[in-house]
Amino acid sequence: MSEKINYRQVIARALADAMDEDPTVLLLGEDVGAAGGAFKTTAGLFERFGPTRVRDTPISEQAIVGAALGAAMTGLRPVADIMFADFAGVCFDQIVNQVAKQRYMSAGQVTVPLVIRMANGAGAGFAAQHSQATENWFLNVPGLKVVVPGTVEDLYGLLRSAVRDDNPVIVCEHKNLFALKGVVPTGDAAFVPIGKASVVRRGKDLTIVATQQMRHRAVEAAEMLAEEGIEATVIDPRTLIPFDDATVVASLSETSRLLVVQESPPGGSWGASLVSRMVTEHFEVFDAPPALLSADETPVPYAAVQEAAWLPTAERIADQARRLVAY
Amino acid sequence: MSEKINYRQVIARALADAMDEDPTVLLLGEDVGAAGGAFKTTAGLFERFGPTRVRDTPISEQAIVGAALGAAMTGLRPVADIMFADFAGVCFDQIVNQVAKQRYMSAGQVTVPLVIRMANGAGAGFAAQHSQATENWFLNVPGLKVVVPGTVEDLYGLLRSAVRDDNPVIVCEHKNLFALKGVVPTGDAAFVPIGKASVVRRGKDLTIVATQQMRHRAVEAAEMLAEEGIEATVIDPRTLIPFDDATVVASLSETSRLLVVQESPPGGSWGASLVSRMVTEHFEVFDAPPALLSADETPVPYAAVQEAAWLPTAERIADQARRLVAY
Amino acid sequence: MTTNQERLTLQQGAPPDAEALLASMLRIRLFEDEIMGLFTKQLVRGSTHLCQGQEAVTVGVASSLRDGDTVVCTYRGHGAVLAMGAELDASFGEIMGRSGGLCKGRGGSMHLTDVARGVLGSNAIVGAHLPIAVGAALSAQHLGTGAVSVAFFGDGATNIGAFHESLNMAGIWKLPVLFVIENNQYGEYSPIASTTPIARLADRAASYGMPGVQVDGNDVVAVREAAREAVDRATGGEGPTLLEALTYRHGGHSRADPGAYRPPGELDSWLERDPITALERAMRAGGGAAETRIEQVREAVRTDVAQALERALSWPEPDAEERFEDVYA
Amino acid sequence: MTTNQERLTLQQGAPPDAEALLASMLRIRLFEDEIMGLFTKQLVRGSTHLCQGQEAVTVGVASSLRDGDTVVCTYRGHGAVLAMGAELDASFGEIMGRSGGLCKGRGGSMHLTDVARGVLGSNAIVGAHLPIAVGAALSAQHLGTGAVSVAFFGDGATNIGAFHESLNMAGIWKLPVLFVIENNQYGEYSPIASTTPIARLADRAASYGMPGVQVDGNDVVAVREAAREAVDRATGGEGPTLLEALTYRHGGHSRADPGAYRPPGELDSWLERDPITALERAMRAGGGAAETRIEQVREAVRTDVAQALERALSWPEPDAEERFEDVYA
Ligand SMILES: Cc1ncc(C[n+]2csc(CCOP(=O)(O)OP(=O)(O)O)c2C)c(N)n1
Ligand SMILES: Cc1ncc(C[n+]2csc(CCOP(=O)(O)OP(=O)(O)O)c2C)c(N)n1
Ligand SMILES: [Mg+2]
Ligand SMILES: [Mg+2]
Repeated sequence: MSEKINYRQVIARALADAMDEDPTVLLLGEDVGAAGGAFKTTAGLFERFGPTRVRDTPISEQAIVGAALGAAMTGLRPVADIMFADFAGVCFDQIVNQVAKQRYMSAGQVTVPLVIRMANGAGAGFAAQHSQATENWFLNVPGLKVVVPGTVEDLYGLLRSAVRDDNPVIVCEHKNLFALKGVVPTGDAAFVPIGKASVVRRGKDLTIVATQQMRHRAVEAAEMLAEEGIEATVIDPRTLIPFDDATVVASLSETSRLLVVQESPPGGSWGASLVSRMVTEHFEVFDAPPALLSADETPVPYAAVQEAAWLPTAERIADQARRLVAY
Repeated sequence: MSEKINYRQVIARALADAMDEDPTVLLLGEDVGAAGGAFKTTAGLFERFGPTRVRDTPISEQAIVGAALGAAMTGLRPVADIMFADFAGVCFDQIVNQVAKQRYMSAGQVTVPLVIRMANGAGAGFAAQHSQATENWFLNVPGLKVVVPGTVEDLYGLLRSAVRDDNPVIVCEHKNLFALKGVVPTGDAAFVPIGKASVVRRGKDLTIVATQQMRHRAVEAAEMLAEEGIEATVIDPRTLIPFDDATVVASLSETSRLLVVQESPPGGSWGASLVSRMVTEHFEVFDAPPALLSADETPVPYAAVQEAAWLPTAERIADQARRLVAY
Repeated sequence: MTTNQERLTLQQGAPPDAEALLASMLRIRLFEDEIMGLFTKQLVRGSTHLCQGQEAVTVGVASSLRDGDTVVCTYRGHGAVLAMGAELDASFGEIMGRSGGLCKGRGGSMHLTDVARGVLGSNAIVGAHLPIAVGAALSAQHLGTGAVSVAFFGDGATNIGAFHESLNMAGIWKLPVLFVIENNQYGEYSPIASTTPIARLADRAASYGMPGVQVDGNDVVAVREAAREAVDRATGGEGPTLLEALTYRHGGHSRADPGAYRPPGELDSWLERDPITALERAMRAGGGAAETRIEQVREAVRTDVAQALERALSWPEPDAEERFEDVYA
Repeated sequence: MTTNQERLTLQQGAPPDAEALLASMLRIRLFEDEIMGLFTKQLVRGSTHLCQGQEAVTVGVASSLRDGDTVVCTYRGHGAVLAMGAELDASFGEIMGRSGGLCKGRGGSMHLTDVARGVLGSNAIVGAHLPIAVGAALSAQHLGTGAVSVAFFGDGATNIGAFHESLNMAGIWKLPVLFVIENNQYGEYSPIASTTPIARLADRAASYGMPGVQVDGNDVVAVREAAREAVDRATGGEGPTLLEALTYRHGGHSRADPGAYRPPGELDSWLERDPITALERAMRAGGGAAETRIEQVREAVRTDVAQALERALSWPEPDAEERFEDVYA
């Protein structure tokens, strides 16, 4: 399959391939079936796998996640879809107190091979309750894995790995990347290991770490910088839990300058957590203060100019990088 | 009132004083009334203020927080009690998507003078679902204030300030400090401003930042260190949002060594967020790598030896401090 | 359980204030038609959820309310907000993210709020505003204002936890709340029967010790009558009511959803029961130069909507720096 | 709605397996009595929630289940776990945080889990295990195992959102679930009537298109009969049942709660209806040297419990380093 496919369509492909591979894989969520998903990310699966493997649910996220958990504990590999990631709020107990802890509390008596899909992120005008980078809500909760694919290839590969994983994996699909195109390799080459970062671009002057939408803006910024003779390494961690620190450290040992870019406020974020780990464990590598470029400390505003300003832009990333290199 | 009172009893006193001061203050939560609270923290209020101002609710945290929000938007100053802080999971949407955002989304048309009380923290053998440092769950959500009083005086003073505040304030009452004793000053002197740290102890060699249970262990550690001639400053931020960075920076400019101690895993924590802000904004002050001493990256285990080992101890704080000073 | 047998409906003829009701419903209809156009012109960001066909529910309920009563509604709330009297231009402006919008452009289509008119907010999380409505009623009861709190929500919302907790709390405290189900037969794309094991949603009231009333949601008079009874119960200290209004959305769930999942003929049969046509039919049956009166109302509303849109389009975007305002008081 | 009029009860006499039922209930009673003692001796950390007086509910339901059926319960779940056959020593051990505990001491009193016996877990978040039970039933239906999924929960839990969402989902998908309300009349300290506007909780089943059955929860035979009907419905593809068992907890909510909030005489009247005494009375009425058989059972259980506790007390605490295990598979 070497034809191009977009970030939206590749989800259905990955799920179809996973369902072909394993009859215990089952999808559930609001309108994932007959309608093909609120974002059309499950289009065609209902027709192909039928109503028992692709289940339309009531508007009941606690029951969706909890039922998926119970099913995962008893022989199935459910993939639960909670649509907009912000809806993790209504089923937060199920995710952090139930899904994340059942195995630990039972001392390993139960296994939870569960995938929870959610569309995260800002930039598309969905306003304060439909635009959050909720991947940051799960960082303080051991027992979960969290992946944040930023390309078509990574989305396919990580979603396949997530379904095969015997642990709960939260898959954040960035709603502002649905039109992004790519080509998925065939066979096992298509699997992307959970917990492995990808070095998108190599440069000796500084290390920029960013995910999803920000990863693409970071690359844009790196290209602007290149024209000025500043060579940036761009790393996309792809997974937030467990985080691939090694790849970042390896790069820092060359560049000794770190710029983390994220589309959420700084408090309690993965970016702040990364900066903290790097300076507490690798202080010596730094020739300049690490930088964390975040979104504003406000809810996501609706107006176009305001949401645009709320998110870090390629220009601001480049500016921050220049200051860092000039330090 | 100069007689001693404990951390548990001072809550009812603060609430009673607030209710005397303002007739629009009303309490609601499970068993806060006739029973005087699951932790007996509202003992006597039902008898004194009656069932309409001290309301026993059904087991419905979404309705408790949401009703408190709606009441706050329409003329009351509700104090909602959700008992164990872990139950914030079942009403997380109400807290992060509703309470935190109503004012912003309406461009200031509504004001939310609301207090949400919860008993956080580990160490008392309540296991994985009743012991979390949930203050870390709210850090990435602008619109909330979060206070974490560690003494009787701070609990009284911050709770009074929280009730007077026109914003939503989450008050975390550490369930392992209930027996702690103290004396509450009278009058306005008793009010503790939200957003102001307290310097518990002054020393020139390093700065230890810790809250609640860990603050007391930090002081213990500081005393051990003093006997070895190491003088530590101990800062209790008391408020996590907004955080009093200035007090920490002022101390660092003398000590240039930072040790943050917390009783949660490091990912997405207030400690990691603080370390990140300090190094990105005040890199020059550091003569040694900042250190973050956290709890283990696991759910809270039940067995005594395991929970004890899970939490940072005074000994481990002192060891970490020694390494830092020796750096 | 109360039924609406004996209750006044359009069958008994158009009410004295028919023209006001007609104007209010038309105002919503034409407003939503314009929003659809603005969305396709990409002047509306994200998503938008329209309510053409459901106007009699919000207008009927709103016409039963008094000053001081409050309303919370959903992302499909333009109708409720306008029915409460929100300005057309400020509503257009908000949905287009303009400085003159109800929320200065910060909220958008799903978050129209107009506290001055009793609209505490429009919520984009299904069911999340029901507890807020309970809280507004708690204030009314505690402060003795006599105000009633209304929550509009959809059929699908009756399956989410917040619905259950809210009705139970309002029931046990006998709070003055009207829980109004705008049963338009579908969630996003799922027919309610595919997600809910009972047909009559009003019956869920029995779990909370409150009356459950089902009413023709396309009959503005029937809705108002049922709402008045509920308001009387609420103000009389008898507590909340669950009011199920049977209606239909003429358009899709959101954005450009063509509603292909709807069985052939279904839309047509509901178009025949269009709430606006129904009221006009009753007015005509009443004679009295109805035709001219109707045309005058239509003309006036058309002009208002057109001029309001023009004003809103002339407004600038808000200042980007304003995004930092109102996070805290 | 089904009622339990015609259903077999202890009135018709003790069942053939009376001794087994008696042993199972006594096992729970004596176990809980010991836990109370261990708690006051500070050998149990945090809190513990006992179920003396409620034994007929869990034993009655468990006795209607087959291999492969699964159970989830609450922090007040010692009875359910023991009724499913968990070892006494491993249960004691877990509650004391010993290495030999069901969960190696990592879970504690509120999280007893014994998957080998069908106990998927005990939950400390009210209502949170109901969706999990729905999921276990989904597996059973999807994989065609014929297994039934049981969720035990309290009266107060019927007011939380997860209850509503779980019953609705199980209802629409006709999943093989038994939702068993252990109605012991109180939440923590609040009488159910103070938090719930209806008296008969089983009636809430009507909102989900499933039968709601109320049964004497202190009559082990009546409970088993009602459970069997529900199991038959579930395995017959007819879907879930809401079973409300009326019972009472002899002790307080947790720890050292003296239960002072209970009206005088209430406890006594329930003690007269003690489920264990009730079964023994029926056995005696049946004659056949009942007295000796009862004494033999009592003696055997006493010995089992005493020896199990002794073993558990002899177990070491787990290794502190084990706390890092089982976070991930
Ligand atoms: C908690 C939550 N879950 C899911 C959604 C996505 N969603 C938006 S509208 C909708 C359908 C709601 O149906 P209904 O309650 O009948 O209201 P209607 O849109 O028909 O007016 C859904 C599922 C949401 N906004 N919030
Ligand atoms: C979500 C949640 N809210 C509150 C609590 C605290 N709590 C523990 S037991 C209990 C009472 C439960 O009453 P009921 O459901 O009747 O069960 P019972 O304890 O009587 O068996 C409460 C409120 C909790 N554990 N979880
Ligand atoms: Mg609908
Ligand atoms: Mg109970």
